[in-house]
Amino acid sequence: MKPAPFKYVAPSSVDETAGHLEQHGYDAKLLAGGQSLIPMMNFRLVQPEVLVDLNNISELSYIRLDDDGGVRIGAMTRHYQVERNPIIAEHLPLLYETMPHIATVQIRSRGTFGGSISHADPSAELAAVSITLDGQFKLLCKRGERWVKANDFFIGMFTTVLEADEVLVEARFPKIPERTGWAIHEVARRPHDFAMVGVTACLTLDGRNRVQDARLVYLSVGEYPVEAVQAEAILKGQEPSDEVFAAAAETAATQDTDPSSDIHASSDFRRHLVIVLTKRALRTAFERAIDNSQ
Amino acid sequence: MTKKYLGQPITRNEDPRLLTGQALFVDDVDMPDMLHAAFLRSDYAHARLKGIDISTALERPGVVAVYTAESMGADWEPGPPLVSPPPTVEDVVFNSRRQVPLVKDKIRHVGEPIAVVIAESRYIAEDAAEDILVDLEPLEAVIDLEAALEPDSILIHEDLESNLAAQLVQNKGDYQAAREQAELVIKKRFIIDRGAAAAMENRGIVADWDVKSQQLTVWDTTQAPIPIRNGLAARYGLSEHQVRVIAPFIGGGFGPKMMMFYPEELVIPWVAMKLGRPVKWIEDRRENFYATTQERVQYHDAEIALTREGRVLGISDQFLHDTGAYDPYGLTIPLNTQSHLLGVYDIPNFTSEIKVVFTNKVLSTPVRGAGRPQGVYVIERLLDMAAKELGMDKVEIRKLNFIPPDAFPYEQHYIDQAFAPLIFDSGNYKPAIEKAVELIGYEQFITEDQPRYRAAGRHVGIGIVAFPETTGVGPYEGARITIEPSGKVNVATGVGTQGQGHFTTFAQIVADQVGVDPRNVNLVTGDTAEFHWGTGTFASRGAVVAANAIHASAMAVRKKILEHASKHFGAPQEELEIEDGQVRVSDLPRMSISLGELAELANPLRGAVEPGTEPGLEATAYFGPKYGATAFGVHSMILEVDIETMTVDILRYVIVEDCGTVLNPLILEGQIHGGVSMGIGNAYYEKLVYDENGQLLNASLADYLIPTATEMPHIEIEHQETPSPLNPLGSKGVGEAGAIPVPALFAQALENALSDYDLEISETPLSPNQLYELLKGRS
Amino acid sequence: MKLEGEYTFDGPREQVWELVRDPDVLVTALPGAKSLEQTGENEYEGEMNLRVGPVAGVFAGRLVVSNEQPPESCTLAVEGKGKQGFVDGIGHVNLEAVEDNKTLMKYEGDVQVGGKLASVGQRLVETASKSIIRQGLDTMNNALVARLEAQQTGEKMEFTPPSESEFAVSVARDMAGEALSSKAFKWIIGAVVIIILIIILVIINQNGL
Amino acid sequence: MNDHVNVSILCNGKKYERMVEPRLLLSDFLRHELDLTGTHVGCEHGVCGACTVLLDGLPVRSCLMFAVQANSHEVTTVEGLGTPENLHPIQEAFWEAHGLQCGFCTPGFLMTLVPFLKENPNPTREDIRTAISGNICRCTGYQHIIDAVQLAAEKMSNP
Repeated sequence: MKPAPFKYVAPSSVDETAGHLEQHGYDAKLLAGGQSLIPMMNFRLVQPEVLVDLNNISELSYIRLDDDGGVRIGAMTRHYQVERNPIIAEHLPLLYETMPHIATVQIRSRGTFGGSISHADPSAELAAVSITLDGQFKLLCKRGERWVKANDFFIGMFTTVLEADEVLVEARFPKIPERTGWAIHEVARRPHDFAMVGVTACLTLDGRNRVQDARLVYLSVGEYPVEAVQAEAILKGQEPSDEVFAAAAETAATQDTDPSSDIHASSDFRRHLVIVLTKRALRTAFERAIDNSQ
Repeated sequence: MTKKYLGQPITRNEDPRLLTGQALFVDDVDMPDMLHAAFLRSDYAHARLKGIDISTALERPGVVAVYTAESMGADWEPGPPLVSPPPTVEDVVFNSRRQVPLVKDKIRHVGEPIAVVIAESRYIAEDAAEDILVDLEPLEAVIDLEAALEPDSILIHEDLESNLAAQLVQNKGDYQAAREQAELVIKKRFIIDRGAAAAMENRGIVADWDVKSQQLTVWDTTQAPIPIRNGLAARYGLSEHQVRVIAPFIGGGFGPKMMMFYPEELVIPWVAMKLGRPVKWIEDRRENFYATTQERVQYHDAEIALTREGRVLGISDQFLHDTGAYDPYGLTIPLNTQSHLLGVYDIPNFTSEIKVVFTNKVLSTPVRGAGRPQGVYVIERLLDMAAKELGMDKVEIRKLNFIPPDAFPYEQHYIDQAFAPLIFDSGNYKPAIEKAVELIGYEQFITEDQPRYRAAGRHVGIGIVAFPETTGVGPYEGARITIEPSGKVNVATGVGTQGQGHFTTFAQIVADQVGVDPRNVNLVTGDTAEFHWGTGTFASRGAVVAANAIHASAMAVRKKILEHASKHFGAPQEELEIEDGQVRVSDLPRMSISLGELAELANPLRGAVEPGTEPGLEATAYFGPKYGATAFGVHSMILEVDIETMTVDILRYVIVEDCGTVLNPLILEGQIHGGVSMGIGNAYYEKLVYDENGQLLNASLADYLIPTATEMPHIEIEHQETPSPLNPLGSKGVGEAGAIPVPALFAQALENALSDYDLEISETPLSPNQLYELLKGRS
Repeated sequence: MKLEGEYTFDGPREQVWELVRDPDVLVTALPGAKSLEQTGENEYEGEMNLRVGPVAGVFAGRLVVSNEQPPESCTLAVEGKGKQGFVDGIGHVNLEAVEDNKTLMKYEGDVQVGGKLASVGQRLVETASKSIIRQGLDTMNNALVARLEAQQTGEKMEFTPPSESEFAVSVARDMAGEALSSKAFKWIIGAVVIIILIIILVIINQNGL
Repeated sequence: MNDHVNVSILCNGKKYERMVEPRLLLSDFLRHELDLTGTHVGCEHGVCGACTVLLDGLPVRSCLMFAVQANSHEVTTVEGLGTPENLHPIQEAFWEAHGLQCGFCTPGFLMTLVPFLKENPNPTREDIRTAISGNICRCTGYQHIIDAVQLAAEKMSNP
């Protein structure tokens, strides 16, 4: 299990990186934290011609709070940094609560925010959370830069709107509305494994404690993080109750998601878990929303 | 005999080296000019090999050689059979088909080695392995055990009439008669699936052929260095003294490292001799899933016959055993299963048929437990089902059927895996189960806790099972003990060590006999240049066979010490005492001599040594038990199931263990903990998934789920000591004990937790998905 | 592994089957196809340099088309072989005219994946297959639409194919172009099967990055 | 493709410089280039944790990094912890609590625990279970390891 040979470049700036990508296109592969890429290379499943190592680009590692209460995370910010960051703890509690769910401590030492997003694994927590929190990603290349909503970013398994010459440089999350509660619930064979099913939820209440806005985004039930739009519709405007939550859960499992089977969980079992976890997540989110309304 | 150190929780002599990264493992061996090997392995489970094109691979810079079966010429030969058919049983079918060094004509399992690349680095060797083109004709794979025996099944070994590898029937009493008198008969099918040993260290071999001295030196991650040495010598026409096999520190064995010979064990030394350069091959984790042996697949059709009172009259069990593509281990595993099918119970009538089946899967050889967990699973599950039918308590039905203490040695009247009559040497089961019942609070759980949990909507259940472990089988082990002029004590023995603490327990035994601190006892194991008689570390025999050999030679050295000292002081032996490395005449403190000085006196440079005496303070002795020592234990657990997510949490785990004399409680408990963790894997996490084409679908530690600290409960252990009458130390093996009862226990506790759903579990390992399927539509 | 599903094309059945005829298109319709030759009446062999996500590999592919019943159905047998493993697949494709000029495609297949692909890529095999098939068919449908409109307006229509998946991109590119053919159509289904195994390569149960 | 690159790292306080292939894994670099064989390789896909080392003080899997990425960084391996004569408190605790059997996974556990105990001077058994869940041990069932970590915590809080 040794990787095949490759040409190695380690640019020290984003601009230099864009240059390499422009030159090599699909022959080049970006190396961020490498915690998913390097295992694939060790298995020789991935054999890039050129490896562009982003780890020397210090300008991409930061967590900033904007005046409007939004939060920016540099693409090369590592999981352990997000996990321990007070800005995240205060302003993006859902993300803060999510971090320990990601793999193991050794992986979190190296893995990066941008790397996980760009890899677009349907089981990755950060991809789902980014949609739940209305995130946007800044993509950059020699041709210029563009912002893409997390919701539009993922288009297939391991497939995103990133063009061959583009690199994701920053994620931005808007301020979370008042009276909002959140939750992440997962079921994995072992806590640090990929979840068989996971859900990240946000619930925003109006003045009369009715659901003003709801977000339900799932892991491991589709080609990419799946937002349960129809289930959200059922929740909106409703007075939160176990009945409403159950109805939403049912819809999420039958209308919004189409999970596949693997050796750990059948499609049927996954649908079941979607129902279970949706109810649990909505309850947690609701309680927190109430607390945050005090 | 004084027992100053034996039985004490002494910390291990070997640890400081292991803790600081200074212990030598095979992959740490580095030699000038060393080459590296990578094997090309089959992607197909069953195929005809029609051609191999190695030309491109040979052109790659850094590649030294590429070998195929053809290149090996006359040296190409299947591995030797490890076990012959049992001579004492009639009508035995036994078709011995052994693994080959490199595939010549037919591929029989995924991962079977087709060619080996030798290069300047492992990286280059792997590059070149990808250059090799293989032309093969895929054949339908034989996976299911029953389908494999259908008359129209495609044959894995075409010279045979069927895929039947072996068949054997054993009887005790008259089961049919018992069945006719029985008031209750329950028939069930049980399915046990595959698991891997998955030692943290993968296998590895470094071989070096020294042309000048004509010496072959092999570092091998084996549990059996001496047989490997003798086998290599025989295979390659060398004298046994031209071959030195070293099993240094081994990163876990658990059985598969006992297998002989792995293809790589035949090929790498051959290549080293051919090229006259040292060659290293280190198995990687993916290879470990295809190239290292596995175990446990059996289908059982079992029947239990009882009286209304719950007395078991007889057991019948026809079972299929999956040996994989070859059967070097013959009937060892299924015979072990048969030996445990009657558990710790006095069951007069028994009939059992074994059918060993070839399949297009990785070879099956003993993995920690070695057939025992399957046998225990069947008998304990049958008892649970019977208890349910009869409305009996699970503890009561077991107590009622235990072999009584006065019945030992208890003859089972059929043979064990060593082809010797199966005899349980000693045991005392009732106090063990009563202790366990008390420790876990069985009564209180049933009467108070469980109803309370139920009321709170929680699904919490309890389980309790008993099991025997046949251990410490022959043939023999030996040891040589030398007291050096420095006063240091040197011990050499043949068994390899894979973490069982031999460096320490063996030192404790010697320390007591020759009156030194265990820290001053230096043990050399697993180096055939140091000691070359013995078989290996397997079947939980180290603490029985090797330990008693060490004890015997320690006694012999003690005798020499006393003889020399008594001559030296002119005092009778009875008046001498050995302590702290000194021999003293009691009550005369001034009359004292150190063992070192005595050793020098015993090996004079001038003068005469009396006829009939041997020089030095050294002795070699051997020990071979009459038959195995049978350990036993009772495990009990309380677990909680989340019936929505199917996650299971083990709240308590209690063990009452009896493995005879305890040599070192610290090490003993460590052995049990490790066994239980593998057992928990076999119950709910670890399952090798083969698809219908013989593809292994989870050949990585990401998909093959070994329990980590978050899955393991805290284990409470209580010891009971029923010494074995068969050896002076009274010890019994324990290496595999922990793993044996867990799947049966887990199933019982799960059924108990979900009693409102009236589940019946007859399969292991389970998974959340399977549990979901079982629960679906029940309420 | 069993694969089955339905897909609705926004065009009449004849047009869809039309979309499917000339073997030469394959070289361009398949991502990085290096060579492709017709080795028998309904038999094609080619070498493809496939890339999906981070994964790339050279795969020798063979496709056999049988029971062809224009414009309704055919059977496709595909073999792909590369360093990382192999895949053998057989698939049945059925086209059915449905209301407002649309065409319902039903496909079902059985795919056998072997080697590294099978052993370490298990976690998301099925999802990967679905993903690839959907992307491939979406792309074709976009192409179909573009083409239909091109026929009406006489000028070529632009459409944005999914990015990154070079498969989708290049297929789309060629579909939008003039040379559209039935074999291309079949090859895409065939390619889907081959690409499944490429995609599988991507998948290893590892978190982070 | 195979142009060698310069790797100069500070390992266990000692400076090393080597020219290596970019594809050389850090684990192989430490073991075979620097002959620091205490770091063990168990899976090479980032699951078993045996190859855990400290990179600038953080626990990382040395099989999931290329040696070149450690260039001008600081690496600590088990050899940098203590010697048989002078064990690190965590090593002492593992010895006393019998926290190892075959010892193959042990260096990975030790290197994971060094930073953990810095951050968590007196962890609960549950904390410890989570902290070591990225390290697989096949021998001990983890119980004596957890005992050892608690013992180490005591040793380190009142040395």
